[in-house]
Amino acid sequence: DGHAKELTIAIVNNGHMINMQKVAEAYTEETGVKLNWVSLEEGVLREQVTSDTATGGGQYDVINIGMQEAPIWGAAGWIEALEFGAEYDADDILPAIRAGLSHEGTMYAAPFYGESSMVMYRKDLTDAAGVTIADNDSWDNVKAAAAAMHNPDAGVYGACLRGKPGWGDNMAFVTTMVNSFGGAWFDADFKPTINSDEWKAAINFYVDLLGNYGPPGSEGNSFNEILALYNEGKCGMWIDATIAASFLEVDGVAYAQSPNAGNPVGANWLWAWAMAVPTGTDNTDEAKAFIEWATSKEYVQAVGNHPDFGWAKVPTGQRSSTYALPEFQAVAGFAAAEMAAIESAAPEATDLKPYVGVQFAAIPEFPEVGSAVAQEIAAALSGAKSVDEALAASQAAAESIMTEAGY
Amino acid sequence: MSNRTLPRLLQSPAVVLLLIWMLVPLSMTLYFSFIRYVLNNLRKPEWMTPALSNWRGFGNYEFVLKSKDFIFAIQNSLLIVCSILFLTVILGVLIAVLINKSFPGQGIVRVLLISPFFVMPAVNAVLWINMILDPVLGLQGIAVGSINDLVDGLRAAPGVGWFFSLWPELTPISFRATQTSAYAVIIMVTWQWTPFAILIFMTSLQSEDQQQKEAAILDGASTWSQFRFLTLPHLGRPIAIVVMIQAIFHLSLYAEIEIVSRGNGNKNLPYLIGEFANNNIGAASATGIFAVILANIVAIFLLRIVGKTLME
Amino acid sequence: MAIVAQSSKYGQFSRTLLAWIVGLLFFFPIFWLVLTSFKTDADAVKPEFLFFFTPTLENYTNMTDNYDYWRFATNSVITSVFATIFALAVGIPCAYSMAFNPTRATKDVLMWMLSTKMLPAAAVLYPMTFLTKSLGLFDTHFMVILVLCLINLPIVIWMLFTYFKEIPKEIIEAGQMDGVNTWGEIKEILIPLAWGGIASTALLCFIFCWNEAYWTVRLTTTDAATLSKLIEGNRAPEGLFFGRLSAVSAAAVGPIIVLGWFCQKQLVQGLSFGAVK
Amino acid sequence: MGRIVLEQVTKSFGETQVIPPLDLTIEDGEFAVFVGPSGCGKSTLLRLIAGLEDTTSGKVLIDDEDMTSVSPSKRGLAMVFQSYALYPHMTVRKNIAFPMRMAGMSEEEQNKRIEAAAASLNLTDYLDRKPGQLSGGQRQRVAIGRAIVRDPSAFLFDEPLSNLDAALRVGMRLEITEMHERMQTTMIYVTHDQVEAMTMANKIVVLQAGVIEQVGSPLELYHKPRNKFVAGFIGSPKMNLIEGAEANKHGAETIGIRPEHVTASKTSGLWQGTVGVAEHLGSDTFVHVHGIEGCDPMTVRAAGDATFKHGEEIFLTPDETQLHKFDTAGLRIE
Amino acid sequence: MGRIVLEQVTKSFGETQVIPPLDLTIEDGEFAVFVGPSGCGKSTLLRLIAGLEDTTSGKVLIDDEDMTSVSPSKRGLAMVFQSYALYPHMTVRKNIAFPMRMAGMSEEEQNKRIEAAAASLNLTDYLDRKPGQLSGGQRQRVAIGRAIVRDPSAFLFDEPLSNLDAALRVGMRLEITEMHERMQTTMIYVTHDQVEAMTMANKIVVLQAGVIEQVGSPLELYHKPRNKFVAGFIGSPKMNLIEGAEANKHGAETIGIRPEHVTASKTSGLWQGTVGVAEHLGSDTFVHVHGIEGCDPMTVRAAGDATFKHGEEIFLTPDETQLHKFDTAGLRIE
Ligand SMILES: Nc1ncnc2c1ncn2[C@@H]1O[C@H](COP(=O)(O)OP(=O)(O)OP(=O)(O)O)[C@@H](O)[C@H]1O
Ligand SMILES: Nc1ncnc2c1ncn2[C@@H]1O[C@H](COP(=O)(O)OP(=O)(O)OP(=O)(O)O)[C@@H](O)[C@H]1O
Ligand SMILES: [Mg+2]
Ligand SMILES: [Mg+2]
Repeated sequence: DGHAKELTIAIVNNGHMINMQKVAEAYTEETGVKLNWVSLEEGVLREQVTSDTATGGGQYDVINIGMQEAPIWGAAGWIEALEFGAEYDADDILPAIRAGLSHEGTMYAAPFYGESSMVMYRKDLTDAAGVTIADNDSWDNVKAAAAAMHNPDAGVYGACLRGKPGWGDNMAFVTTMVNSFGGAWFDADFKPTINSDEWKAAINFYVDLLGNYGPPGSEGNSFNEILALYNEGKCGMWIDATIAASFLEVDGVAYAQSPNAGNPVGANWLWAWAMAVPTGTDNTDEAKAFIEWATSKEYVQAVGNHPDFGWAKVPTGQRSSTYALPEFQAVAGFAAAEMAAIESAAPEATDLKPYVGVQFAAIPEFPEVGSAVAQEIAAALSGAKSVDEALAASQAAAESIMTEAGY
Repeated sequence: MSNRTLPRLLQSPAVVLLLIWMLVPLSMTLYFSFIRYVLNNLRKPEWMTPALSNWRGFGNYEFVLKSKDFIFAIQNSLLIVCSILFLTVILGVLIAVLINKSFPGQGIVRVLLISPFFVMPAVNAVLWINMILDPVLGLQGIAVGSINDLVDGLRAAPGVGWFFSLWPELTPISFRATQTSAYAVIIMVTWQWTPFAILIFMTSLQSEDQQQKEAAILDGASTWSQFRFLTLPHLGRPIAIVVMIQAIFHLSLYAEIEIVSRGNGNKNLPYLIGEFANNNIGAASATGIFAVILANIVAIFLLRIVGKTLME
Repeated sequence: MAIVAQSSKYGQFSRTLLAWIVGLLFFFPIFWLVLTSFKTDADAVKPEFLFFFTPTLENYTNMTDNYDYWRFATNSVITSVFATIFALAVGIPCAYSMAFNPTRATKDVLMWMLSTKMLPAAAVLYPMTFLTKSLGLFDTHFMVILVLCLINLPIVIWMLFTYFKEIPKEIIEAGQMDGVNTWGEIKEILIPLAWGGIASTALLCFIFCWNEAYWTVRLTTTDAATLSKLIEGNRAPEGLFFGRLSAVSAAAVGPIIVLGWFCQKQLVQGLSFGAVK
Repeated sequence: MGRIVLEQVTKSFGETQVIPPLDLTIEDGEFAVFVGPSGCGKSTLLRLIAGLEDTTSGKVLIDDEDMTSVSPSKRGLAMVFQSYALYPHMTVRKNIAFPMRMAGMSEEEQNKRIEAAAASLNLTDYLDRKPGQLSGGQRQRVAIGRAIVRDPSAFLFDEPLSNLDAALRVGMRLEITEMHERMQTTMIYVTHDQVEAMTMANKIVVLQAGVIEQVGSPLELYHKPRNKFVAGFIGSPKMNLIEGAEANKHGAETIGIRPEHVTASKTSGLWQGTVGVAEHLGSDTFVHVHGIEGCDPMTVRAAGDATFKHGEEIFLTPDETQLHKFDTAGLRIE
Repeated sequence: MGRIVLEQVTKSFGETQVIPPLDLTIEDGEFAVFVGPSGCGKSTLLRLIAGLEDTTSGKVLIDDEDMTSVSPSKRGLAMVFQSYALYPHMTVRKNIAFPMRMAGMSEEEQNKRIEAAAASLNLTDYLDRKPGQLSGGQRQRVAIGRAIVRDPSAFLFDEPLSNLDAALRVGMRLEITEMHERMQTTMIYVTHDQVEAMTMANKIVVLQAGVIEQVGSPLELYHKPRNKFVAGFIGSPKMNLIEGAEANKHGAETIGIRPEHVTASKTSGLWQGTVGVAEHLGSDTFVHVHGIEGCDPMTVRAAGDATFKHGEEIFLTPDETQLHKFDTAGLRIE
């Protein structure tokens, strides 16, 4: 009948997406569209999707991309603008998320799930140590709390934070921290400002905090590793993606909005894994139809009602309607904190930072700059370099990359 | 002449295939290395399609040469390749000699020893860095933790407690740190490739001339002298082959470097190319050309050492 | 022999012991991997469950539920088998030609072939992607087979060459005197004679194909994706992951390790690369 | 049929010319033996005839047909290699059948010939063994079997017996000789064994550095060596060559006398010397005599029970009729 | 010094006894040659003496000292292997120096001995080559050089010349003989070559299946073989053994006569037969005669210029004084 019977979908290998494979069996049944899933580790996915898209596409009909790519790729014409019918209720999508996935007001990728960051700490340990962590607490307070909980002999480390090099790994956290210290990646002329005093203060603080009160080998830890540590009861606090909350299995977890040194940009990041349609595909309509389904309210219902999953496993951070669902609220103690965190994030370009994005800059050169700096920060964390040296090297590398890119 | 034409022509399919396989992508790489070519650029969209109008001369090469990790990548690449070669050859020789003479269970030990060679590089890296070397959750962390606990317990013990209180607390080593990530890669690749060396040395040892050994015994040579003066020289050629093959494979390590530390403290040219290839294909291509040059230097160097013996 | 008899019982015992220790040490990581694959993710990192735990197949069922393991495995088998066959089909005539009808350039050609293996794959990723896409070969078995065949061809040719060199030239010449043509020489004499060497070459080539992870990941999406790609997708899954990861890894390397064990003797010869002389 | 003619054949390996221009005719049915020092080009010559090496220049004619650039498989010759070059993966039967199979002969005919060959070579019991399970002599016979089933126009043998032990050699030597008598096919045989050359050949070709020094029947070469090289090369122990005054007496630069043509005595004789080493073989005694002018030591054959002792005086008398004379160029003077 | 005594030595490999109890004494300074068919235990015996194999029972005495369980390196013997067993990666100089280096001898002394050995073995020009660049004969000499620098109490040679070509063998044979005369060190030499055994030995030990068949000087063995086995084994071509009526005439089960002790004539003689193959070596002619009762063919040595033709009648007369008689057990009857 001339309609595509197959869609190839590239997804990141995260729980929600893996679950989608099962949930979507119903979609296949309903529409007759067969779905081929390619699930890949984040870095590999990015590389694959980039090379596919940049070389004219055609391999994938639907791709998972993040907030960093969506606006740029939309601008470059690599992915299709997404406009869905009224039933889709685009206004239900959290505004910050929607803004982050748009270029000049047009949405290019639909959020599958979104996240911000927050503090997840062990109330039992803070209580025992006689400290508290408040919403948007000061960094000094956070450090004091970490110090109080830190007890390596008992296998408990005060603070678990990302340290593994990567613009989406340690730099995601470090950038929010720099933001809260008043720093930014670039100035209004897109000149890197990594050697600024704000950066220095933030990185010194980060190295000090994680170096003294973090687990050994922090320079290798990112979301997964810390999640494992946390669930082993080895972490006093963890500042990371809000999505982590749904995986936590230890008792006594409490949530707080991210610490802030008093900067208006805020200390929360904003991220969404979204779905987009590359312009190279031959099955644009079917792909869009699939995305419309997968990012819809019904999808949330489908997961919640699915016998294998249930309400604890619905994707969050994309729509305000999800948070309004009583079934969801019943199982998600973190819902309020998560929503607050997402809403307080501000991805738009402002005077303080000329680029779109909180913990990244939505420009094509950012991954390269971000990776280079990430390695330097990791080196500083391992003590291979002083913070000043690391930042100087970062600045030099960033300048060279930006100049090379024509800025 | 006449009779030899057809037999000689038989090598042409392979030669032609490899020529195409090498030349076509390589010439494209060469072309890209001389133009501005990026995957995405908001300010200069014209750079996004490879075209002669973006000709840049040696600009990409200059950029790569000046970039912060280029020299480091070359040095580090040589460091890890040489360390792995050194370790695999030493371990390979020792273990091959150890298991050469028959002993109960020789077959099983041999099977155990060669198994690592079949493991995929990515699995190897993931296995080692996460499950074995991780300072907290891996075996290293668990072992260090248990020893510390044990020593702790003993400190309190009456009588011998003072002795254990002299013991320092062990701290686990992070193998993903800038200073150590190269060692992690060296360890895991050595683990994987030592079996290869063992296998080659073992076959070679079996062909060792028994009469030479007997002659040496009559000449009064000790076991060590026999090893030093007969076995080691006998292994010269297999060592050359091990060095050569491994150099070929290890110059292009990728998965291990990626998985261990994402290039932090540990890089080689292929990895650097991968980093550039995120966006800047021109620079990646220029690095590629450098890598080809380096590979050929190493190849010529290796051939000087081992080429002669290989053709006999 | 006298020399053995003179080495003491004690020496023999300690040598045996040492050999076993070394063997077990080398095998331990693999044992650990397999052991962990039978633990739940949570148990996998708990010191108290190092060796004693309740084994579970959960990780394996999870894997087969969420990923089409058998498709990946089938693709691995298909691509590795055919790549090996093609490599031999091209390599045998080439090695024959070099071994028995050498020219002055033979040595250089052989070394040039080996040097193509040193070309970093990353350097030609984009050219290769362009080419395969424009030829419409992306994510096809054919392309994967072709690439696997080509990257292993130099090693295959070299190994075969060292084998063929060991065959006395006179036997080939006797064949010529007996009236065989070139094809007959290869088919009737060379292949049966060098069968052991060809088999071990094939085996090694197969292993390298099976374990190849750069091109098989980057030139495929679904249709031709091999186990390497399954590993790539799972090497850092979200969450606590040692158990799951181990299961996927064990499932990917298991077949080849078992194959390796069975063909151990054969492989030993193959790996010698003519080093035995 | 099997007349082989080499016309101005040369062969160079790279820069070095191993065979300078050479002419040679081997008649149909002849048993020609090539002898010469190691490295003189015997094998090369054989391989040129077989076509396993290409000539650098010149022509190879077989039965008057120019075969110079015909491939070995088309020349209709059979070769038996020093190392036998049996196909180790085939049984004896298959080894022998191989050339017939390649020629597309019918199964029936193949079997008939195999049986015949096996019978004549005493191989019937071994037809289903592989070469690895045979003794050297049996392998040798298989190699010959493989050659004879084809009815080649000529056989080429490259030192076929040199790998065998003494007893077997004698047996095989006789067998090959008998085979030649029976089949009357041209045979070219390379050896460095005196006895083989003398006993088997119709025609011996003596080579040195690629050059033919002499061609002739064994006894011709023994009795009338064309030059000093041939004189020294044919016969064992070597001919004694005497220079100086003694030679000049006979109007020659050098004279030669074979050990078996000198009579030794303790009492009187033409030449006088002292006994060096005396090698007692039982059947004969070879006495190495020192102190004879122009030839030191001179080797002499005495009876097995001769009792010459080291250091004794000894008198030697040559058989004048068996004296060989050579001029300054080393050529024979009649 | 170097008197070697084997007392009731036996050797078994697993179940099979290769050497049944065996006694043997080799006096100091003797040149003893072991001969026997392949597989009879010659090498094993040599290796037992060297200590490379352990005896299963019995004693090995060297200079009256019990060395049975002393390690090979302490026995003070030097061995030259058939394959030379040179160290391929060392130069000739280093090869020769190796045993001295192992003994911790001073550099100076080493060099002195190397120079001396090289001079006496004509190796001075090759000291800096590696074995791979030497000819067979040169390698052989290096192996000997490596042995002599140690001043061993005895030399053991295991078929050292069997890899060499005929001309070289003759030369090396003489060199080793001369070396023995000069050094007067005990030498034990294994060979399967008749000529070597006869010409080099003071004492030949004939072995069969691990049993000593006879020990004696070469001529003793030639003239008075203790049994049929030795009679057939010593001498080339083999002794003709005649059974039946002719033997009974002489009061023996078997009589033996060597080819060189039979006179052939065209006209008259004791025995009559027909000529089979006549092998013309120039110096001699070996005639194979058929039709003699009790011995077919009988081999006879005639003069080099003898003209016996295939199928002719021939008359043979044995030299009665050289007749050997053997009883039913195959033992010699005096
Ligand atoms: N393929 C080759 N390349 C270069 N030189 C060669 C080659 N084959 C033979 N020669 C040289 O040609 C000469 C003749 O060699 P050939 O093998 O014919 O000698 P030969 O008379 O058979 O000696 P031998 O009795 O030792 O077998 C030798 O000097 C040899 O080194
Ligand atoms: N290591 C061994 N294990 C078992 N049997 C052996 C071993 N070495 C030798 N033999 C057997 O012992 C017997 C004597 O062997 P040896 O090597 O001494 O013979 P040889 O007289 O030297 O023969 P050749 O003249 O062939 O060298 C042979 O039957 C041989 O098979
Ligand atoms: Mg030859
Ligand atoms: Mg022997």
